[in-house]
Amino acid sequence: MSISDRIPAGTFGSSPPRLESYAKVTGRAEYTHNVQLPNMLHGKIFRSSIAHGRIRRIDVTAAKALPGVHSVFTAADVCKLVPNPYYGPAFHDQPILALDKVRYVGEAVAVVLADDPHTAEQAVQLIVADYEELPAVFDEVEAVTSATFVHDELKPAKTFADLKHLAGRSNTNVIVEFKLDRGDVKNAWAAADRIFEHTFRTPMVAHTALEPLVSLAEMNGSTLTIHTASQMPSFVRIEIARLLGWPESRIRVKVLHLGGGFAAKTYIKLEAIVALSTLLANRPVRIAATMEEQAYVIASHATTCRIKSGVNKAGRVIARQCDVWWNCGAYADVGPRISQKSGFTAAGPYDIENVLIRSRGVYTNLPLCTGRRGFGVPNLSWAYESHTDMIARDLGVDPIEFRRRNLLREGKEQATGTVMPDDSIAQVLDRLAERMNWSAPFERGHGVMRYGRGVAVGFKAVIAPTTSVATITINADGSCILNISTVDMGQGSDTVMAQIAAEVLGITAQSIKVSHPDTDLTPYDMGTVGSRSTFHMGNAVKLAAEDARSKIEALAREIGLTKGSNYPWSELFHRRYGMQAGNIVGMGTFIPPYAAPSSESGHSANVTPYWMVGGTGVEVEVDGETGRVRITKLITAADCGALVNPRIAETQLSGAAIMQIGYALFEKMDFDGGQLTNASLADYNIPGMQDIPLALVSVFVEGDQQGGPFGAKGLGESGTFGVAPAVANAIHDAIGVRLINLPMTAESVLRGLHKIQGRQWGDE
Amino acid sequence: MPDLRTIKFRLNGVAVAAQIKLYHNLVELLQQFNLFGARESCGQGLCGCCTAIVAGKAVSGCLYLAALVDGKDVKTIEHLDSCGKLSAVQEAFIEAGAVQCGFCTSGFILMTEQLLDANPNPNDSKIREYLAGNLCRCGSYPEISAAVKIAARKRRNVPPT
Amino acid sequence: MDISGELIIEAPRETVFDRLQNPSLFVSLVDGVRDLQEIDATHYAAIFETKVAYMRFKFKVAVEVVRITRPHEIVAKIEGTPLGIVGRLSATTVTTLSEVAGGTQVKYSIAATIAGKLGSMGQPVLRSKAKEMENQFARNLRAVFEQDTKGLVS
Amino acid sequence: MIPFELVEPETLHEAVSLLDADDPGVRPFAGGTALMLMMKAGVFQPSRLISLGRIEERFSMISVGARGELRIGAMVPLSTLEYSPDVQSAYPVIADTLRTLANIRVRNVARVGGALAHGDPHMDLPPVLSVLGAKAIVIGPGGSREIAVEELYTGYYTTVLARNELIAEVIVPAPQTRYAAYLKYTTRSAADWPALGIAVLLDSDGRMIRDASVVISAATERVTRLRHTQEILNGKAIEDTTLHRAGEAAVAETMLVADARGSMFYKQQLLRVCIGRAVRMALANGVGK
Repeated sequence: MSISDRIPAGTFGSSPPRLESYAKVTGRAEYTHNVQLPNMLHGKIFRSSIAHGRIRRIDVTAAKALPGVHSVFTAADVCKLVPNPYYGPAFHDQPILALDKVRYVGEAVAVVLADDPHTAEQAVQLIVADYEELPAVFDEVEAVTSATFVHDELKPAKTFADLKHLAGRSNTNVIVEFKLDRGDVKNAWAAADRIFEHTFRTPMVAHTALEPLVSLAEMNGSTLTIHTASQMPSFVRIEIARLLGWPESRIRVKVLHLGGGFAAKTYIKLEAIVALSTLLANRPVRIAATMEEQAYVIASHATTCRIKSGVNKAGRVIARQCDVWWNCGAYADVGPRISQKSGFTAAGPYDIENVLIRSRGVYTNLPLCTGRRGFGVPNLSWAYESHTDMIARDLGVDPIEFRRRNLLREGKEQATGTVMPDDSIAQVLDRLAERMNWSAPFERGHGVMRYGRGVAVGFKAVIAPTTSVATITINADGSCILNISTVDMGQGSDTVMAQIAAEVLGITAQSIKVSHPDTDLTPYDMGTVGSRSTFHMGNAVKLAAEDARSKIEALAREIGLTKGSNYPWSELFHRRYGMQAGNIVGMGTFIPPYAAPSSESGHSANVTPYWMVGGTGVEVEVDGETGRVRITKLITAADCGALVNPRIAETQLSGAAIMQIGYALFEKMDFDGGQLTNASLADYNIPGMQDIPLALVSVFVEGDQQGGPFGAKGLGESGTFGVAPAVANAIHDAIGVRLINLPMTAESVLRGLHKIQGRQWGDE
Repeated sequence: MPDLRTIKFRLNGVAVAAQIKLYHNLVELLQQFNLFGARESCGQGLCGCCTAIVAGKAVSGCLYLAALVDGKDVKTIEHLDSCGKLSAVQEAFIEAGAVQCGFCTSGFILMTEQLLDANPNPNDSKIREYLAGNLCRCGSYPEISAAVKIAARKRRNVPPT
Repeated sequence: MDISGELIIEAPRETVFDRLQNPSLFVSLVDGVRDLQEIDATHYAAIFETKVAYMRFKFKVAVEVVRITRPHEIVAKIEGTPLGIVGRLSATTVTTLSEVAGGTQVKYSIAATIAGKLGSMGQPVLRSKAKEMENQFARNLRAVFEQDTKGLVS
Repeated sequence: MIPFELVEPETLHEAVSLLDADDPGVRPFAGGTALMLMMKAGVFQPSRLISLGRIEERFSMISVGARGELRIGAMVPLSTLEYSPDVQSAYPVIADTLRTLANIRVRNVARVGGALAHGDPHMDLPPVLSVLGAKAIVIGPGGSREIAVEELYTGYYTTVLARNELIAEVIVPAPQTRYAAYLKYTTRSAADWPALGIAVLLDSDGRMIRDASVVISAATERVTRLRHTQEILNGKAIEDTTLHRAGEAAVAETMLVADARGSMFYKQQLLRVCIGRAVRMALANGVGK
């Protein structure tokens, strides 16, 4: 480490092992799951067993009387400290503990604190709640016209200009409606040669991060410290401070490694309950959800998406209308943002002159929802890429050829009016076609086993505008600490950020220590979500490292060194301060340019700092007698910008695809009258080793991302866009069955086969 | 209290004693010793995050009563590098990039150690069959398969291909 | 889960109806129901406890008599909150009585859903349990009227 | 979990004496994997668990008896059974079944006796041991009795075993030169519980089917022998029409249970198709030693 001209460490673009590899393979990596606080109590939550009702009475007497129980709290206790106990990122609609009403099965109603979790659990079973049951609404389309209202009025957070007008609106379940109008769809229908219309549905799904949600809190002097498995330490601090009416500085949020996130650990989950429990009990408290409870805390949207397209004689889509209903569950959480941001791309990665999009977030009496590795895009790509294939096959045009005719190419305006800056969509499709050997004949089989192949591409706007701040501290011995609030939840951000800083400073990534997020020490970051970190925090880190570098150079000048002097950094400090003393702190803040879409037309000249483009090609084997589908080959191609760490990038693409295999084939939260019936991994299956194809390939479309740090960008979700529709397209290719609802279970395939063969299916 | 019990067992090679409640499972027992490498996730013995080795065999710690390790030999992921050096399997997991969030990693590594003890050179189908009972939500399965093969070569002293 | 069945009781329809609309008698016919409390004329609460093999399921049950059409139909809604587990048992029972040669035909159908933690394990288990309970109910009901008859004779 | 008592008797007879015919809260605990799940779910709250881990060593042994029969102690872990040379050579269908039964950690802990006594119809071993004609030796306070494995089950989680009886040993008749297979069909993830399990055992000269034994599980409330299906298969040529007819017969004679893994109609389709597949699989597996 010297001050001379940068020694190219060659760190950027190489694949050093993750910084925390050693800790993880020895079982010693630090997770919030492991945190034990002295004298702590264990909290367990009593949850609503009805979908919708007014709380008449909660009897906690027996629970309180159980030996080992310290206390039991309900909303009445919470209100003593927080008179208006509602929180949420876009709407302040979710109470810390259910107040007056419960709105879904599993909602937190009371919390028991005890010496050990077993006692707390036992006490929870002694609580009796008496409700006046109300009618409930579960379906996102029905909820729009239902006379049952989940909330009495809408309560948008005052911080968002675009939501302000919704305040106080009542007699509606529609939280927000994003509208986009481009061209003139109505007239275009008349000009179309063919019109296609289909409705697609996706079920509510679970994240099932293997480290279930866990939060702890303790008072240290006048500071409330919250240890939490969260992707958003800065948000947690701001929101808890707001609830308590405290300055941000009195809330300290610490995050260790996360055992998976996938968006489940965003905004406020257990943090508000654990914070209030700690304050009310005056003892440190730990609340850990079980895998089962996790499904009651957060799920991911069910959607209905109706798409109508007009196609001209040349096989060009000239008009498209998309109606999307997002089942947000009982509380808005980030649903309004998903309805909007994903709404931008609901018409797919195509160059369509006339587009009309209506994307509505809707309240229902189901668990609240957030994105799941893709911020809603997989829900939409399921629709538009199935629809696109259906049109192509109906027109007798090869599905790849049909897409090529219609793709959104470099320089063309996307539906919002934002110009597509490059040709990455076409490149992704080309690479898929190439790796699928698409032009070669394909054997579909004649016997029981049939074979098919399919592709799908999708794209996504990043959540914007958002801010990241980084500092980098150079110690007097020349060692280096990167302070960021980006959370490493398995995506490898610690390593990638160290690589970016190392590239600037001319040192190795391994020589940089990346601190865990700690809001007392690490600066603000919007959150580790939506594949934003490499671009946003990466830029902040680059700026911070450049700042540190220029300060080192200034220090060198100050002590009279000439440019090109090759002194170790430690020597600079020693000369300046007479001993091993002092620090250099570099700082960087990044917020990309962004223009908010018009609330009238949905138009914006710059709706996203960058696009994420990804596609999937699959080959499947379909058992014509049982309907069972096996994916035999899966190719993911994505626009990856300049690769910081190719190995991590590859794992991100394949990992995203593997999660979507479950989404495509069997993942679904089953509800019966609002009751979740498969809240455990025995009943809610996720993909295991035997479910993934041996042929699993990731293909990078590389190129410098404009504005990205050294041309880098995020890619954690790009592998999710194409899997489900590609599988649907391949199933159709194999046996002619078109599925429009996820998941594509063996039974639904066989039922479809019976249908096209004109055979009776049971009593249907 | 009748549900309290003192047990004695060997933990990572050392004779230890612990006071437990009868309903404690093995994961809760290990936490008393500040061992967090085995972690309860699904709570149903399906994901393998809580894997520990009891009497030489892999078990799901979340389904194993702590009281029943009395007198037995228990090993956890933390014993693998007790000599200060990573095992071949641990090295292979790093080399193959088979670690993402890491929550499932201890389980996969312990299962791989067992697999290679029984079958020093497993093919893809044997690897998949053996590790089918461990789940990785990050989807590191391809890298984990690769790691098993690298580890198998390392253990047999076959140079990497 | 739908359960239905029928049986013939050797008694006049009015008599059978009177018997069946008496909640405490009705409850006594269902194995495992205890602590019946009358809240008002159409609402009742009770504890329902049942065992399948060595597993115990315990519910706090609220019964609402939705409709009584004398002398041929009783519709009741039953909501059971399992004590200890998030989940719910809901059932609607329709009992119809018609006059047939030799007595009264009692037809009943129960549409029940079980959810929550019980769902996965509970659904099939309680389905087979329900069948067992149904048989028991029919036996108990017959026994009541047989006793009546005996009572009359003696 | 609420507190309970744990006792660890050193003999099987002592274990039997500690059981309680009247108290469902007293349960024997062999490997305990299934019971732990029930306890964690809150559907089983034990008052006393009788751990069988310390009973006589002989109940953890596998041996071959005088008439060539396989004798499996009830406390033999499933993985020991899986890797037993006697099983692998003479009863490959048992070893094959075990390879995909739950997962290796469960197989290391779960015991043969527990796997039979639990009574969950989704389990793989009961149908396989049923077609093989295995018997359970059951010990109770009044002595021992012999029960055919297929006669053990009366419904979901319910068996003919009294609360104070324990399975001590399982006896599988001497291997015959017959064809056997267990077809486990999962409809969601590969590691899911089966939607349908079919165990078949049959004899054949390569042309005709003889002495077919067909037992199904998972889709039914309990392990169920398909007698009419067996009749359809017996004495018929191995050809598609026979297998189709057998599939139809199977559907006609079985009451299938719908669940999250498939509707009743779907499971009927599965059964219709899989009977033939199981027969073909048995023939392809060849005969044991």
